[in-house]
Amino acid sequence: GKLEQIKKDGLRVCLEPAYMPFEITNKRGEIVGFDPDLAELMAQDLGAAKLELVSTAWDGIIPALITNKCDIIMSGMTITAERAKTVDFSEPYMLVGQTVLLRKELAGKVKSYKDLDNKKYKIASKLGTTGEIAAKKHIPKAQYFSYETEAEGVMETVNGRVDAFVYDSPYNLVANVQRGEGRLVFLDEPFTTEPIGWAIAQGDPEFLKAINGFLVKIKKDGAYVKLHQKWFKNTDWLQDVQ
Amino acid sequence: MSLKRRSAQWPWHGLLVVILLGLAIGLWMATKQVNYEWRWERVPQYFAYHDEVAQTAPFTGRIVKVHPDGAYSQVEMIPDAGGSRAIITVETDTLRVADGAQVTEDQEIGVTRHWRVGPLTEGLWVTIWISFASGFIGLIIGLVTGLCRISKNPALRGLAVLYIELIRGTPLLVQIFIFYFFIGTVLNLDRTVAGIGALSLFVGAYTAEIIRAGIQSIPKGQTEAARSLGMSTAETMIHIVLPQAFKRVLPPLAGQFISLIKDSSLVSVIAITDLTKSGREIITSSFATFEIWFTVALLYLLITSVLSQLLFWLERRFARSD
Amino acid sequence: MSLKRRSAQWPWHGLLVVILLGLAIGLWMATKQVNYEWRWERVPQYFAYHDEVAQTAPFTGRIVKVHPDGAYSQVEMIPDAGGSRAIITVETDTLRVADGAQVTEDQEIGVTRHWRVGPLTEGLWVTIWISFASGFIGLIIGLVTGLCRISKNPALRGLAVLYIELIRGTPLLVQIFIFYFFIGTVLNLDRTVAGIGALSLFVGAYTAEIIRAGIQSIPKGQTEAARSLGMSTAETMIHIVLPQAFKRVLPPLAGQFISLIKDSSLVSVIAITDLTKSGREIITSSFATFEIWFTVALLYLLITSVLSQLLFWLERRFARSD
Amino acid sequence: MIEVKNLLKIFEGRGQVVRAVDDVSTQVAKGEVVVVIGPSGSGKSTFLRCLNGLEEFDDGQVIIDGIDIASSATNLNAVRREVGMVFQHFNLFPHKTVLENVTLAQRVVRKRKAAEAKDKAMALLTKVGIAEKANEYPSRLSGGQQQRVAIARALAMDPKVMLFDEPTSALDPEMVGEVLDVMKQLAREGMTMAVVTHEMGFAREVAQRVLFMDVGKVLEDAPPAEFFTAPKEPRAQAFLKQVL
Amino acid sequence: MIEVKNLLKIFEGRGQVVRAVDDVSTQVAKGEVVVVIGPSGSGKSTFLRCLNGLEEFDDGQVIIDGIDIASSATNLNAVRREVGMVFQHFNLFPHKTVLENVTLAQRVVRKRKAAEAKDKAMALLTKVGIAEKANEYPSRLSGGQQQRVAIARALAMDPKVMLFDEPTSALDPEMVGEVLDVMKQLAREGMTMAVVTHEMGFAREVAQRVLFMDVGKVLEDAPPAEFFTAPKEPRAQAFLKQVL
Ligand SMILES: Nc1ncnc2c1ncn2[C@@H]1O[C@H](COP(=O)(O)OP(=O)(O)OP(=O)(O)O)[C@@H](O)[C@H]1O
Ligand SMILES: Nc1ncnc2c1ncn2[C@@H]1O[C@H](COP(=O)(O)OP(=O)(O)OP(=O)(O)O)[C@@H](O)[C@H]1O
Ligand SMILES: [Mg+2]
Ligand SMILES: [Mg+2]
Repeated sequence: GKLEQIKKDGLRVCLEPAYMPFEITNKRGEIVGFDPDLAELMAQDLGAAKLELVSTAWDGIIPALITNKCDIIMSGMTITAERAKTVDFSEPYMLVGQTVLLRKELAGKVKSYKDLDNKKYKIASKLGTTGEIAAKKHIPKAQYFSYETEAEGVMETVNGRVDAFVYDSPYNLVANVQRGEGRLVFLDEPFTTEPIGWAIAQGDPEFLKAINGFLVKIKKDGAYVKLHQKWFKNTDWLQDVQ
Repeated sequence: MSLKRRSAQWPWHGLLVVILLGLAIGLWMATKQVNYEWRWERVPQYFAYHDEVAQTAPFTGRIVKVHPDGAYSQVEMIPDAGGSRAIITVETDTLRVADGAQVTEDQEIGVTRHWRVGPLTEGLWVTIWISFASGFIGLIIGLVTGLCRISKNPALRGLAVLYIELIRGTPLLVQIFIFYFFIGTVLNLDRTVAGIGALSLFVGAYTAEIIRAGIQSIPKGQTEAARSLGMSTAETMIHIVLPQAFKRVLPPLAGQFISLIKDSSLVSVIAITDLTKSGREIITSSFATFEIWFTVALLYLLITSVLSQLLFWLERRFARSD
Repeated sequence: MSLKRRSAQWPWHGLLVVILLGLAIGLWMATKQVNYEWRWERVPQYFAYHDEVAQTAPFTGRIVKVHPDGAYSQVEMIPDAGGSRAIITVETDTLRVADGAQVTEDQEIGVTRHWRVGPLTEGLWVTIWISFASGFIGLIIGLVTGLCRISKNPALRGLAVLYIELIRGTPLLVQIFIFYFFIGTVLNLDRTVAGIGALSLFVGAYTAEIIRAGIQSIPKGQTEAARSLGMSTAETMIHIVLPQAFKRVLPPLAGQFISLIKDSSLVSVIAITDLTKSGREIITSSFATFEIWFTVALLYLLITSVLSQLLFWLERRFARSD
Repeated sequence: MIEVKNLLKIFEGRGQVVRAVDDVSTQVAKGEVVVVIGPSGSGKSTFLRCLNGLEEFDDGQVIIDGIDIASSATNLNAVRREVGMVFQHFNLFPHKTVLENVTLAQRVVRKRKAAEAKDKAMALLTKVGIAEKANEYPSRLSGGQQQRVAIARALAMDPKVMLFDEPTSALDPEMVGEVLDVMKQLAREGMTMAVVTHEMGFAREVAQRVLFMDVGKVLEDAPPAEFFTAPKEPRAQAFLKQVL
Repeated sequence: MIEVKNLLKIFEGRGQVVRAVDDVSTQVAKGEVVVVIGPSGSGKSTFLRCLNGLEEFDDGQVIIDGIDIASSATNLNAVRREVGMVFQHFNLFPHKTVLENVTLAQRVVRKRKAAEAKDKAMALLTKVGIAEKANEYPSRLSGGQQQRVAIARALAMDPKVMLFDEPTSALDPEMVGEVLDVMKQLAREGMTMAVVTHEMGFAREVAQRVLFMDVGKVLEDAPPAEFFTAPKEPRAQAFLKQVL
């Protein structure tokens, strides 16, 4: 089974390092973040020979899992029913919500995501993310544009060519600090709750059980809290990244 | 052996068929081996789907009569507040009211169904029209630049060389990026305009080189004959050189245009939803990765083969004077 | 006027310089207008950075003596448990121990600093080597396919045409995708191998057409002269046609190769981090969007201009026999 | 009609300098036929091309019908339409039919009406004996036929002078005659002509003067009777021995 | 040496069928020089090209030195090296020096050692009077020089028969002589030759027989003295009137 193979050959984790602070490349080109740290722990827990972080473009991440190019996706992936038809998800290891970064001229005029639900507004998110799904679902009347990376969406909002950028709160927090001060308004109240989970190929209950067990274990022994502190409550890691 | 023997060709054609069959079977086996559940039935809906539009009562009132009329029914209503009657058409099998029923404003009476184009069709359309628009503008840019490139004026020549080298030396992705986020922001360009602009500039540089080569491939004797008849440089270009060059540049231009169709997918970086991007959007929601990619590839193949056919036809037309 | 007058060229060159300056100023103004904070100082570290490696005690023991030696210091240690001494070299300004100090195993004694290549340099390297590898293999594929394309055997010709049309008609992205996830899975290929394979197949189809055109551009008289001397078809190809064709296909081949360098960025979809991908990764972490894109464009421009120079030099060498 | 004074044309390239036309002075009177002969590379073509400004020359003067083509005030295109030129390789426009070849410049340069140009063209094609091919493309014609079309094309501009650069040397032997016949007829009609040719028979029969060129210089300038029987220059003697 | 029986060669294309060589039978004895003349398009080149298998023919037999080249057992490459061919446009290999042009086939086809091939090449280049250009590229040579190299290249294979297809018609008149001189010398040395040419002087002086072709058929086959003074066929008479 998969577990034996991981013990023998190591754990291969697919992720796209473009999702702060879940996974990101640092100055040296190494992949760091919440997920890589969890992957490290998981590899130890599963007794893997080694850990390999495979940086995969988002387009290729599901095929890579299906065709056994990696054992697990740990890339801040939101659990949706549609996706669950193709892959098996672990129990959610985190909940995030969508928030809005607003062009500063709209400060006061738009107080919540609901005010954006109007034909005259242009909103943006990243291609293929739950930000996109949420934007289309909860703000259906606004004109929607999807960008390849978050950075472009944020930049467009700063330049005032779209009115709002809809994305996960952890990312928007950092983006607002980095690019937004004085140019953006951060509506930090999440308007959705999305479970984030790890994905594995279908049909391996044993492996699924093992990773769920791992999740329970780290939540109990405090390792999870420690990492959560490091990546979500602190910004020390930004030094290493920029 | 020098005697011509009409050796039978069909064994070779047979072999070709066998090889192709072998490849097809190999591919099919491969799909079996990959642990993937094929759901082709999901694909058609992305081309066109049956949309249901709810038909609601325009006012609070009473149903006077339902006139069934085959698949559709006309529902005749009269407002409680008085005024003129209204007729609402719905599909008979979705009818939710009967004669004499009392309905309130916005109450659903039934639905009508319409065919809507799906995202793949829309993406295909965007790809085609963006490619054609930028192909056309790029042709003009290329023509002008190509002429500048061989002009005797060093300023024109220098600018043309610089433009061509700059464009050919950098990735299109970066060009679209800079064009939109930079020049586009300054000039306040719409994203479609910026996308077409960047693609035109890109394809223009390649076209310029093709046109330059085409012009230079026309024998010098042609220009000399025209000049010796008293034609000016411009007249010589228009009447003698360009028409002949056109025939020669047609195949490389067509190749370039086919490339453009595929390269145009990079405009997705500035949030234009072309064929590739709609494919990707569908994949991220449905995860029907391989089905969609195969479909997208087939659609591209379709456009490019239609173009190849067109080129073939054009070339045959032009061969008249050979 | 038909008398040759060496009209002064420098006013035109002057004009060219003025226009370029104007463009540069325009661009600079544009950057001002875009609401963007430039942080160029962040870029160099992505090429190379100074890495600190902590030097730790190999065992629990005592520092016998620190020998300062300019920027570095040699720390001499003796183990408590007995055994031979050890010498550890650290940077003097980071020295954390003094003569006679007691240290435990793995305690940090100081650091050494090394220059490391950063992600941009690594990406550049991946781009270059993947392009060269697949360019080379593609050339071989193209040569074989090009020869099949003009062969008299219908099976070979049919296969060649099919391969060329299929590859040229579909987007490279889809090809890489299918090659890696399908064929790669079945044959259990490494991702680099699959990436190079897909790129080779891609560029091979274009190369085949270039080589076919090159061979067909060699006058028939050359083949006839060689055949009438008693050379076989193969000998004629090798000694007469291909060497002459090579000279003619060099420019389009170089153009194709330059395209390949840029197209190779699509391998990022199968988890190969090339120049474009590293650029994008850096952008997501550093937010230095424009700085990085400009740098990446410049790097591509650098590779392609070096190649153009090389082509120019090669062409001059081959012009010897004209 | 044509006056050439101290014409100098230098080609530079690949590190070598060729004085293709080296201080040539001569003149061609109205109605005169001058034949230029000389070994390959002696500058005959270059000399002829200087006469209608197809080559920019480095020094000297060329005066056509009173107009100095070296002067910066001269509109070269206007001069060129007065000077017809026929090339060794015909240079017909392959994308146009025979008729279009002959009418195109009339309409573009002389601004003639379509009907007028066509009438003129058909008259000339009849004259050179090729009217029945008017709607063919040049590629369907034999070399001799193509060259006759080229002559008709040049004549259609009503030139005052005709220049011929080896008009028969790319032709099969049986076709040489038909082209020479057309040229002889032109000469009889009083056309001013400068002809570069290797056809000594033509020179003897038609030319008023023969110019012998070598390494860019005109070495002899004599009536054909004199030139062919008693050339003065040793180089001309050697050349005639080779060719005859 | 060469025997041709009922040779038939048909070209099909663009909807028209051309019988380029139409039931030709003839033979060339060892040491004989045969000149083929005829109007353009009469099938002279095609006939010559059938002799060394450069064209696949549709019917008939060509027997070279006892070997039937139409037989499927024949190795055409082996036959071809016994039959030298010289083309109208020289077809030298532009990427090789003159010396390499002459040595290449010796080494590739005859498998000679470099030194041997070079000695042979230099001897032949000396014979055709062009040894001093051995290390030049063909593009630097005049037409006459190129054609002489082409002859040396063919001779280097020690052919038993030499075929010439209008070897002088792409040359400037002054260069015709030098090429014809080489060919005359070859004939004197006893080489079997079939020559398509428009040089009637050469035919008169060297040929044992003249073949006159028209529309693919050999209409006359006579010694030159007879052919030039009293051609029997009206078409031959008309042709000679045009050309002489
Ligand atoms: N465009 C050119 N560039 C450089 N040199 C040239 C050019 N055209 C001609 N020449 C040189 O000028 C000289 C005269 O050439 P020209 O063509 O006028 O001779 P020609 O007498 O017409 O010879 P031919 O009988 O071969 O046509 C030659 O040495 C030739 O190499
Ligand atoms: N490859 C070909 N395809 C079709 N027709 C051809 C081909 N080669 C020659 N022909 C035709 O065959 C006939 C004989 O041609 P060939 O070249 O043998 O004549 P020729 O006597 O050598 O003429 P020339 O004196 O012009 O060289 C011509 O009508 C020609 O159009
Ligand atoms: Mg000339
Ligand atoms: Mg011939």
